[in-house]
Amino acid sequence: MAIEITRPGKYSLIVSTPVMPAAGTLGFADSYKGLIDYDKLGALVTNPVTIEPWNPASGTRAIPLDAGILLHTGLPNPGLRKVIGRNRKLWAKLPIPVILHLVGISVAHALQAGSMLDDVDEIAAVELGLSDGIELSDALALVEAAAKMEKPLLVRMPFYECYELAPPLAEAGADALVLTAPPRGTARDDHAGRLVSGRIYGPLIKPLVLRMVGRLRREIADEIPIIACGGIHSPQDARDYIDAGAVAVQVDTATWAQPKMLERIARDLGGWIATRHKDALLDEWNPDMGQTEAIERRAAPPEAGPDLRPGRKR
Amino acid sequence: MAIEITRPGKYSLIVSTPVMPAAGTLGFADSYKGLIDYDKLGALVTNPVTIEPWNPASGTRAIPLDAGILLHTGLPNPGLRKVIGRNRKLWAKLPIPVILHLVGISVAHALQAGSMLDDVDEIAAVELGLSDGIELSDALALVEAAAKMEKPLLVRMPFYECYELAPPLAEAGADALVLTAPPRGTARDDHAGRLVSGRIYGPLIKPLVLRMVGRLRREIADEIPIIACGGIHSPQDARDYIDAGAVAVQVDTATWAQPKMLERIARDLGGWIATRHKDALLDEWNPDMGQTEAIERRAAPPEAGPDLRPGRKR
Amino acid sequence: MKESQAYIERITRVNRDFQRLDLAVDKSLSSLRAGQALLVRRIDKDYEAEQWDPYLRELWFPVDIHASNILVIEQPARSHFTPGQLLSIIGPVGQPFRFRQKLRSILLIAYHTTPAALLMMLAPLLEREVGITLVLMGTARDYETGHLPGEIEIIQADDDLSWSDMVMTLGWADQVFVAVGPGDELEHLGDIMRVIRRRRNNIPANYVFGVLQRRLPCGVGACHACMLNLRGTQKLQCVDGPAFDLTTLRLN
Amino acid sequence: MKESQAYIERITRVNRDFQRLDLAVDKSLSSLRAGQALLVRRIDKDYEAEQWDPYLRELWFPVDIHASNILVIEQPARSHFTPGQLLSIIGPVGQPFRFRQKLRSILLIAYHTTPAALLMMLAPLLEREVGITLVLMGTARDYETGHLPGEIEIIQADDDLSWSDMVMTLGWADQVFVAVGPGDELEHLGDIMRVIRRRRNNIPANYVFGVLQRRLPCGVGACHACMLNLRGTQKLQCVDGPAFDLTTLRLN
Ligand SMILES: Cc1cc2nc3c(=O)[nH]c(=O)nc-3n(C[C@H](O)[C@H](O)[C@H](O)COP(=O)(O)OP(=O)(O)OC[C@H]3O[C@@H](n4cnc5c(N)ncnc54)[C@H](O)[C@@H]3O)c2cc1C
Ligand SMILES: Cc1cc2nc3c(=O)[nH]c(=O)nc-3n(C[C@H](O)[C@H](O)[C@H](O)COP(=O)(O)OP(=O)(O)OC[C@H]3O[C@@H](n4cnc5c(N)ncnc54)[C@H](O)[C@@H]3O)c2cc1C
Ligand SMILES: Cc1cc2nc3c(=O)[nH]c(=O)nc-3n(C[C@H](O)[C@H](O)[C@H](O)COP(=O)(O)O)c2cc1C
Ligand SMILES: Cc1cc2nc3c(=O)[nH]c(=O)nc-3n(C[C@H](O)[C@H](O)[C@H](O)COP(=O)(O)O)c2cc1C
Ligand code: FES
Ligand code: FES
Repeated sequence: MAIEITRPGKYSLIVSTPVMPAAGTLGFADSYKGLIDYDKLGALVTNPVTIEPWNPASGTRAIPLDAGILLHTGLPNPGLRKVIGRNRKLWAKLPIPVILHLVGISVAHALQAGSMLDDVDEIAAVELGLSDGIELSDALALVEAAAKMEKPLLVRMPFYECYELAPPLAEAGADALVLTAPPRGTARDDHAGRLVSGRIYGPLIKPLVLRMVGRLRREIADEIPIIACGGIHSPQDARDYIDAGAVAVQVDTATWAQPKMLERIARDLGGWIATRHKDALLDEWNPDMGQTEAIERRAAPPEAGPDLRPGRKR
Repeated sequence: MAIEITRPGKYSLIVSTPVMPAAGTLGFADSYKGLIDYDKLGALVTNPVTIEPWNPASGTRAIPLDAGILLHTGLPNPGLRKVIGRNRKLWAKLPIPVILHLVGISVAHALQAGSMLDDVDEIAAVELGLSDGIELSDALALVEAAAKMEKPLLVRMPFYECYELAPPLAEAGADALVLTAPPRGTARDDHAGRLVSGRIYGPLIKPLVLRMVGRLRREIADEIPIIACGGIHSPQDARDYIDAGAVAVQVDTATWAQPKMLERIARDLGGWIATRHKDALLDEWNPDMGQTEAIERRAAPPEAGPDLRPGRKR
Repeated sequence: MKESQAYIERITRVNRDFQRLDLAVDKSLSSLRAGQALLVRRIDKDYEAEQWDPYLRELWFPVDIHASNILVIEQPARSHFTPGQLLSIIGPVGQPFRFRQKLRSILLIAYHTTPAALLMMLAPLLEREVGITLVLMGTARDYETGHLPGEIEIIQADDDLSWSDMVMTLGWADQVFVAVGPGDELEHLGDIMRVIRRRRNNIPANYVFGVLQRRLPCGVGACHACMLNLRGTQKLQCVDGPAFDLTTLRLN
Repeated sequence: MKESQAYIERITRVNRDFQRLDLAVDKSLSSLRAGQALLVRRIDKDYEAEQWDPYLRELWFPVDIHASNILVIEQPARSHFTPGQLLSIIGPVGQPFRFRQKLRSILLIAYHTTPAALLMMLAPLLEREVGITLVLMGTARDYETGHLPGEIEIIQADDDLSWSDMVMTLGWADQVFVAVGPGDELEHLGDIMRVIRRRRNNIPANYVFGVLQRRLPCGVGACHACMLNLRGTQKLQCVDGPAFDLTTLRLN
């Protein structure tokens, strides 16, 4: 399977499976070695990176919610130069393309990062993260600056501004839109008694973003592929996004609870079918449980199954 | 306890408990008779009403989600005149003020509804629901038209536009803002296999709206009370909103799963403490279970408890 | 309408696919009759540990009643229940089925749903010596019937929703009750009405009833999510249902 | 690091408040040592029925190991477990505690948390004839210790986090391990460092360790939610922890 998940053109990204992790969930390189078969994923999206090093947030970082989690990390990272230096060799060894998530801070920052990244062949594409509450003019300038890079550019949309920003940004040089970053929220840390702000993850995010994908797919020119991200916790969640017009999906925090779920979704959408032997023990068939060797066979997507063609060919 | 939950002035609404149902959850009058003690609530907010009758939506109305529900009813109602005619006597008998939820459709509609409602003494206040995606200019015109009514006017904000619309609307004649209506989303009806659009309810909505309440309470002039609504499922959820600056709360779909939860939250924030006898059977103390006579005593709010004064006095 | 507690007193496996739960219920439910249902939520002893997944109450149609306070519930065998388990119940939901006074023969149809919603009437009708025919259609044809009373005639419908002596069965029946599952339920009732209309050209009022099993968010007439369009009016499944005369229900 | 299945083989109540679970685990966990933990998720046989509430894996520090594949877990008595229950495990998480080679006496402190994270070392250290003192502070003072080995000296700290022969205890100890609960854990470690500093004026490196029990979203070094600021560097609780030298950890 070969799926072009960015706008066709000079720089374009082709993956073998339309499934990848969301930025911030799988680390910078191979943290999930031994837990996930990277070979089955379409790409690795790295944790967010900035040019200068960022420190971790102070105080509570994670608050469990009913069927979800609030997370506020402060996006700690040692800065772009060190991220490249420390991970370059690992990236070269990974069997899949690497998409670097670049925090969208300013035009100057984006230009500087772009010129550094142009020299890094191990990075196949860049995903630009726009901050919450960003103005349209700032977003346009950022995307235009980042698009000067000699790599395909994915743009990850902020949640609340998605309906408003996605249509104009689709025209502004992005090669694909990622819908969306997780919404910000506030919850009480029961241990410390304080209210804490952060991003909200969980299955209930999916119906919100699924509607965005469906509506915006109808509004935005077909040349711009949409990559869906938000609340994917099962193969069916991923298929729903593909049905709504996404060309690929990003799985976020579900991976932490069930690392094999990411691989399982990738197998499902990638056309591998994990067959259960009639009398197999749980361990022997369920890719989520222990040392599993699921039976793999390349198969055409089932008749009524997802349409795996890139969005623009619809 | 007497809490003024609207801006002080010519028309103002005072409730004895800062807890009420959200529009659409408790029906037009006394559907929950026998299940909820209306006396314990601060007010009844009716189901949404329009001047013309509206028909129910066709197809699936409710889809269960992980820790939540998608609902699309089409807001069926027999039209304002019939709603008043059929419920007037019931409203008069209710021990609490009635807030009629008026669907915000157009300036003409709002003016017409206003002149009809001015004659209905059984209605203590009106809550105007703004539609999703509404433009600021339309919202301002609607609120100004509805504010001509001789009753206090609450305005219920759409979810995605809340950050943008709440500050200007606070200046435009509203006596209180309700944050927010549930967000729209899309989910698959497993029985029918189709994607269905509707509103999303569940505990994970709360951290999203709690942040809105906290941020907007800091941004909006203190004279406009904020009433919080979204994902309240426990007394602690309600207290968090009060801590974040809300003067009162609306409980939505939690009531359907646990009717007594609404009353329990009202008892908690209203200063009643349901004391558990040491050896009481479950039935004897837990207001959520069966025929309970919880011991009531008027008490000052606990020391570290919620500050129940209206927002503007902070 | 009230909320009460119940607990599971006994669990009996009735066949490969189904188990039956004996539910010890509040006295307020002892007058429950065929057609009426319960809205059920599993609860913990430690109330504070309440979870919100699943979120909606389940709609359970009892299949029998014993000793005035034991309601019998049929559930898939794969659902996990334990004796002593506590349940919170809102009910009785809806109106009892209205049977003709002079009822000699009744036709029951389960289409894409188990016949559970139709089983509570069996014992009282058999006592009145009413002849009962149960037709299983669509996925209902997989339903094993060995545990049902032997007096009932059971028929598996064909793929086209007909069966061999269909005209006769329809002619003999004084009333027909058609249970459909949630999801496309109105389309399914429409299918059946078309099939019946082809066999019987004028269908009287109060002859064929659709029994609906939509998910009920509130169950008390508040949310209006279960509202149905009838000819010239609107009704709520939870308050006025679950049975509606199919000659008055708008099926599209 | 890998994901494996385990099941609960036996449940024993050890006192009013706690039970212990014998967990039959994968061979890959048989080399787990004191300091290392498991990230645990309860799973169903029917994988498809998976629920997402609770969402995060629980962090379990085993308190003992038997027969190479039985890990013993201490849990509140009110948590509901059943023998035979299946668990999904990610682990071992973190690094073993590093003890001095010539360890004669060790001081363990549990502050606003149960001492579970410190108990796995008891058996091996007692075998090495190390003297062990356990100080319970804050809410940890409610912890009942009857089931712990009799050789251990147990002290209840006062409200000001001191105890009667504190200076002596601190002087005798070759190493100190302080377990704190999640929520304000750095503040709590700061409190304890202040109390210790008042008793002992220069604190050597590798003498007093904080044992952190923050919630770990991923547990494998990917999410960076558990990152700590150390002097001049940053470390992850899940990869480098749970124990950090308190003279290097930034405590504000
Ligand atoms: C120079 C600098 C250094 C920082 N250093 C750190 C650090 O070391 N660690 C750390 O954790 N964080 C750091 N931050 C980030 C800052 O702490 C974050 O803003 C933090 O998350 C605040 O959280 P909050 O919930 O109060 O507000 P936020 O979640 O940040 O919300 C503020 C955002 O909401 C936006 N907003 C406005 N209108 C809307 C709308 N209509 N819809 C949605 N959103 C809207 C605002 O524009 C703004 O971007 C830094 C920020 C800056 C600028
Ligand atoms: C005259 C009329 C009659 C109708 N009759 C019926 C009926 O009988 N039954 C029924 O169920 N419904 C009825 N509707 C309502 C209509 O079906 C609803 O719009 C329906 O919910 C469509 O759902 P949707 O998810 O496709 O789009 P919707 O959920 O309706 O979404 C459309 C909305 O999204 C808004 N939007 C735009 N930008 C943004 C943004 N930045 N953020 C968030 N939202 C944005 C649009 O402005 C629009 O209001 C009627 C509507 C009209 C105007
Ligand atoms: C050292 C540091 C500097 C930061 N500078 C910025 C900044 O300039 N602009 C900005 O929008 N956010 C900045 N952030 C914050 C991140 O944008 C913010 O924490 C992130 O969007 C929230 O993710 P989280 O919820 O996981 O913490 C900074 C964070 C750190 C740690
Ligand atoms: C007969 C009828 C007419 C309607 N007319 C309008 C309308 O004029 N404008 C509008 O925004 N929505 C209209 N609606 C739809 C409601 O606004 C919409 O269904 C509601 O906002 C969604 O709530 P729900 O998700 O519970 O269905 C109409 C609905 C019905 C049933
Ligand atoms: S289920 Fe709410 S009105 Fe019928
Ligand atoms: S828990 Fe994710 S990095 Fe440590």
